[in-house]
Amino acid sequence: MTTAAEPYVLNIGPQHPSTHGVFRLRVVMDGERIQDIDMVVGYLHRSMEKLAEERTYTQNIPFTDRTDYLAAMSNNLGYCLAVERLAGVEVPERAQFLRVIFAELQRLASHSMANGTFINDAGAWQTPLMYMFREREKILDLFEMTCGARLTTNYMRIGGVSFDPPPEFYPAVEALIGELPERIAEYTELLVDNEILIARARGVGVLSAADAINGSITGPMLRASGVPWDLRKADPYCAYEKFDFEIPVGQNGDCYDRFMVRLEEMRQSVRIIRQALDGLPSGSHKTEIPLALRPAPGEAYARVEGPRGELGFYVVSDGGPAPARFHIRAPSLINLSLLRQMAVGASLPDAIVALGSTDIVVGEIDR
Amino acid sequence: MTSIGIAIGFYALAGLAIGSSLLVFLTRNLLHAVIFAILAFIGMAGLFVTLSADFLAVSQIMIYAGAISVLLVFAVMLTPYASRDNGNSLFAPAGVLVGLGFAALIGFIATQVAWPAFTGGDLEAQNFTGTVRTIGSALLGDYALPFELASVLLLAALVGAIALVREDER
Amino acid sequence: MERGLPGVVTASTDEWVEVRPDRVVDAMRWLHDDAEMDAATISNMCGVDRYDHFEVVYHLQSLDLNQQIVVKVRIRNHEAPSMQSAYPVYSGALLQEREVYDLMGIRFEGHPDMRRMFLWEGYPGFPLRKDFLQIADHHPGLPHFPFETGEQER
Amino acid sequence: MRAALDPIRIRVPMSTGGMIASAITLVVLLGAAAGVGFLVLSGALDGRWYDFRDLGVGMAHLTEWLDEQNAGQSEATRALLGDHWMSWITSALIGGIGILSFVGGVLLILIWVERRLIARIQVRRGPNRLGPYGLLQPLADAIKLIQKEVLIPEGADRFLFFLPPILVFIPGLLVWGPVPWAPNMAYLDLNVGVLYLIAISSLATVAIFIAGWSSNNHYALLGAMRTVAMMISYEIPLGMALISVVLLAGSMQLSEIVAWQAQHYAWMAFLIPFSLFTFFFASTAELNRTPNDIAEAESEIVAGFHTEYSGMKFGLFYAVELGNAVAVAAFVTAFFLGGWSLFGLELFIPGYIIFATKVAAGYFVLVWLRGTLPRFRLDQLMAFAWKYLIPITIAHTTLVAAEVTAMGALALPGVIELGVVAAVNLAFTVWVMRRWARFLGYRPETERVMQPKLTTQVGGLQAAERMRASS
Repeated sequence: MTTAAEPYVLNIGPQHPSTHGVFRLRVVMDGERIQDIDMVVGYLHRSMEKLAEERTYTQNIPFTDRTDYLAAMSNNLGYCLAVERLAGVEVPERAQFLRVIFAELQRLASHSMANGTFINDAGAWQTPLMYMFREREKILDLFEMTCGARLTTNYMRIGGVSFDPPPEFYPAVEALIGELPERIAEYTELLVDNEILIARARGVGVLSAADAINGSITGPMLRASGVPWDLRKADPYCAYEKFDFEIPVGQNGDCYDRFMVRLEEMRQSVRIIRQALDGLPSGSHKTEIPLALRPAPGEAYARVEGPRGELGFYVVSDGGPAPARFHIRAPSLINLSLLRQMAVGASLPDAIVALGSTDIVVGEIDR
Repeated sequence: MTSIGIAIGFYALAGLAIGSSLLVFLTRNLLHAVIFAILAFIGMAGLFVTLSADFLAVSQIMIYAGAISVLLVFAVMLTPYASRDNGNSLFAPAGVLVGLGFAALIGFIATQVAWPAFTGGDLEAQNFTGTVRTIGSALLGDYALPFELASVLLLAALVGAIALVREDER
Repeated sequence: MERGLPGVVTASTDEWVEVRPDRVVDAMRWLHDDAEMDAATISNMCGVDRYDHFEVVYHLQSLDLNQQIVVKVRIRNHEAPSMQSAYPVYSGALLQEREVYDLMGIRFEGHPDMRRMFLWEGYPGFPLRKDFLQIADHHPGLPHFPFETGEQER
Repeated sequence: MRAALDPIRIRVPMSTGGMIASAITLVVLLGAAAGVGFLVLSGALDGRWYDFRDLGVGMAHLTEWLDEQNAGQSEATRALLGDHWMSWITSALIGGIGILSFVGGVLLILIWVERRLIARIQVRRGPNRLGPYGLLQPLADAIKLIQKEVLIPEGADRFLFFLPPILVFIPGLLVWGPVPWAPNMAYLDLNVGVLYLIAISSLATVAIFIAGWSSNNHYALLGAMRTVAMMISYEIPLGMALISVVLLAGSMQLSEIVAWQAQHYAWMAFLIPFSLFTFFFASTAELNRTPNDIAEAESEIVAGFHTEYSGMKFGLFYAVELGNAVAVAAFVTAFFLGGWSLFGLELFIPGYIIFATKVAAGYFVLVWLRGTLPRFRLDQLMAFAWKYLIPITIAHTTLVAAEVTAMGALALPGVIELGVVAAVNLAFTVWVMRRWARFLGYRPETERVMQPKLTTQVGGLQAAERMRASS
């Protein structure tokens, strides 16, 4: 004799503490076990790809801020790289280094946020999140110091960056990267050996290397699955080939590995920033480009290793002042391709932890 | 010390117990019935308090109002394909008959058994510190065998229930 | 570049190959399995409206060989475009193809879950098409720079 | 620059006036302490009505006086109402009002304390705008909650939806009855106090279940199911932990348990640390507090059983939860931390102040846990309760019973036998705790290396397999 419970539909979101935005999961559940999961997105869809077709290339940079609002610098950078590739613009070396510094600072900020919210989803009542906010806050202060904005920075320009950092920027960033290793050690102490976290995250949401590759998973999730793939090494842009850093690779592909990979990447980012600051060349921070930039008809795909994965920009020009097609390869969205594989058969808390470990940003999913 | 307070308490609690028992089968909603059943249990516990049977009163609350009521709620929730109300049932006449039979039986016992009263004299003079010690020594002394038999019976029921609901491993 | 599978390639340059829309799965599978190509993952896919036809661009990536393969599919039918889905080969195409369908209106045959994604079922039109919302004498795109005429382009 | 980036570290130095005021306060406090010490040592306080070390003494004087008044009443009145009705009603009223005002006041303060403490743990400031140090914040919250509309969701069972906030509040107050504040200061000093506590705390289960069920909300139902599962599971280890206490103290009366600890100068926490752990852990499960707050796991099921409650109904749930947390701290104090006793200091310091201090310490631990730990999963907690905690507590209870029997048989001097008991139980606890992680499925010896490996070579599947093979 068995007692069969009837499955029911649970709507997680659009307003839910752990969907990190307006994002909805329709979950068919049998008790606490998930039978089917379907995501409903589009609550934040602003049709940026269409809007971009009516703006000049430079006017489009602010749009890229507002896709992934936790990693605006990386988005700026990817877009500018695409347009530079399309129009054949050379970027001075100082600008390359500055771009690296800010992209890595952004990665630090974004990974802090990702790890903090992940642990929050695992149930720690906001404490790790607040700790990681503390560091993120300082990084945002640095952004504000340099370009006046904290979140939607709009800092990179086609051909360079918009401003040279002010003189007080350098001691501040020195102080920050001086104390960051200490801070990361603090997180390690607080979280890494926490048996509750291990019990919650190990073996949860496992993706094998083959599945992750086939499912177009990129970024820390792919690396956590054991694939040593990092665009900063594989397809170096800016000046990444000049820096010495390593790719952290997880072993089980579970949520815990994703957390650990992000933590290790923060350490590596500190290393890169240190090297970039030491080797920062003098010179111009920007190539002057014609305001009326009309690239020749053609197409360009440029990608950067964003905090969430491969952040690609596909820009097609028809010779006009605005891109004929502007497509963003959004890692947040594509990393969710295998959500069903991670969640079905798991229990609800596991699915929430798996979702938290994919580190989605709804602005980027919906664009 | 049969003061008026005890009398008031007895009638209030008896009224509570009887009234909620009536509501248990008068109300149409099964979960409402469970709530009233809990109230009846609490009334019974109160009656035990008026008899200075503190251990029994507390056990009544712990086991009936705390545990059995959850069991009832689960039974209501887990019964598939049953509407959650006290609908018409084929067994209503039979139920009435059985209920009346039980009432008659309990009435018979209550009136016919010569209840032995405690005749030991003043309790406080004998350093009587509550019913716990008395019941405990009775259960593990004179009545150890029935006590153990009851627990074995419950254990058998538990194992049987698990065996029934266990899914096939193959 | 595509000699292993005759009759599929319709055009090619150094940078990209173009395959027939009804043979996409074959082409993808060949690219995925061939040891020299080793296109392990779809890194990006995107639809482009070229006014008279659609182009779907796949950026395939080989991780072990670290090379990028660009596959284009040209769909001549502008009214009801459809092509084969790459989902049987790449599970990563699941959401990307849904996105292209939602915004560009290209149906992918063989996709398990072809629904609108960002917009709701029944939304009129596909926003990223160039003929979406054709207003009198307004043409899609930015014809000239704002300062070239001295007025704000609307 | 660093200070500007790090506002939380700014310290304002104390002003001269503040220093003088603190010095004066210190001197006054020291003088008062010396005066009290003199009074106590001279024996001028013992048992007098103004013996404020134990409000129960004054209360006894009052009831005595009232009984005298009662005896002076007419025969008819006494026949109708009894000999002690005045003292009974008066003591019931005073005690009830005392407990109510303590619980109410403590709730208002502890909301603030919890928020400030958590804020401190989280490098924030916490409420600091309303009133001095933000002390009026809970009051403002309460006013806001009272003003809010109480929504009843569509399809909810209105009668059952209305009941639970009241039903959980009643046991939330009743548990405060047997708390022994001082040697003679307990409102409801039942001789089945321990059982009473378990019975009362089990009453809330049904109320919570009804709350979740009647809301007509899946989150609420999930939360209710989780709560019921947890409460039923963890009541058993909780009861077992208390049985050890009862066995050692030889009484179920809370005041006697505390008196036993005071008399032997041995807190139960030293004698049976494992029971302390079990009681505390099971209590966090019953209280829905971290790490066992799965019943209202915010990131999973929003707010659990009270998702649909708004306004003051939510306020009642919230208040009961806080009140129960304080009550658990109080019972940890009474059962394990020696209650009002503090190794002789209770002669000088009022017992209820010692008690309240210990309660505050216990509550601080609860807040600390909440600010630090992530949350378990439901199946992990259930498996932990049924597979590990219950068998181990049964074994532990048997061990304690054997010790008590041996103590009774051997009749060694108290210090020696209690010392041996403490050592044996401590060894047991340490042995269990060292294997704790294994119960949760974490095996350090077979775990693969947790740190991610570092490489500079990029690659795909083949590289991944190479890396796996190299480990």
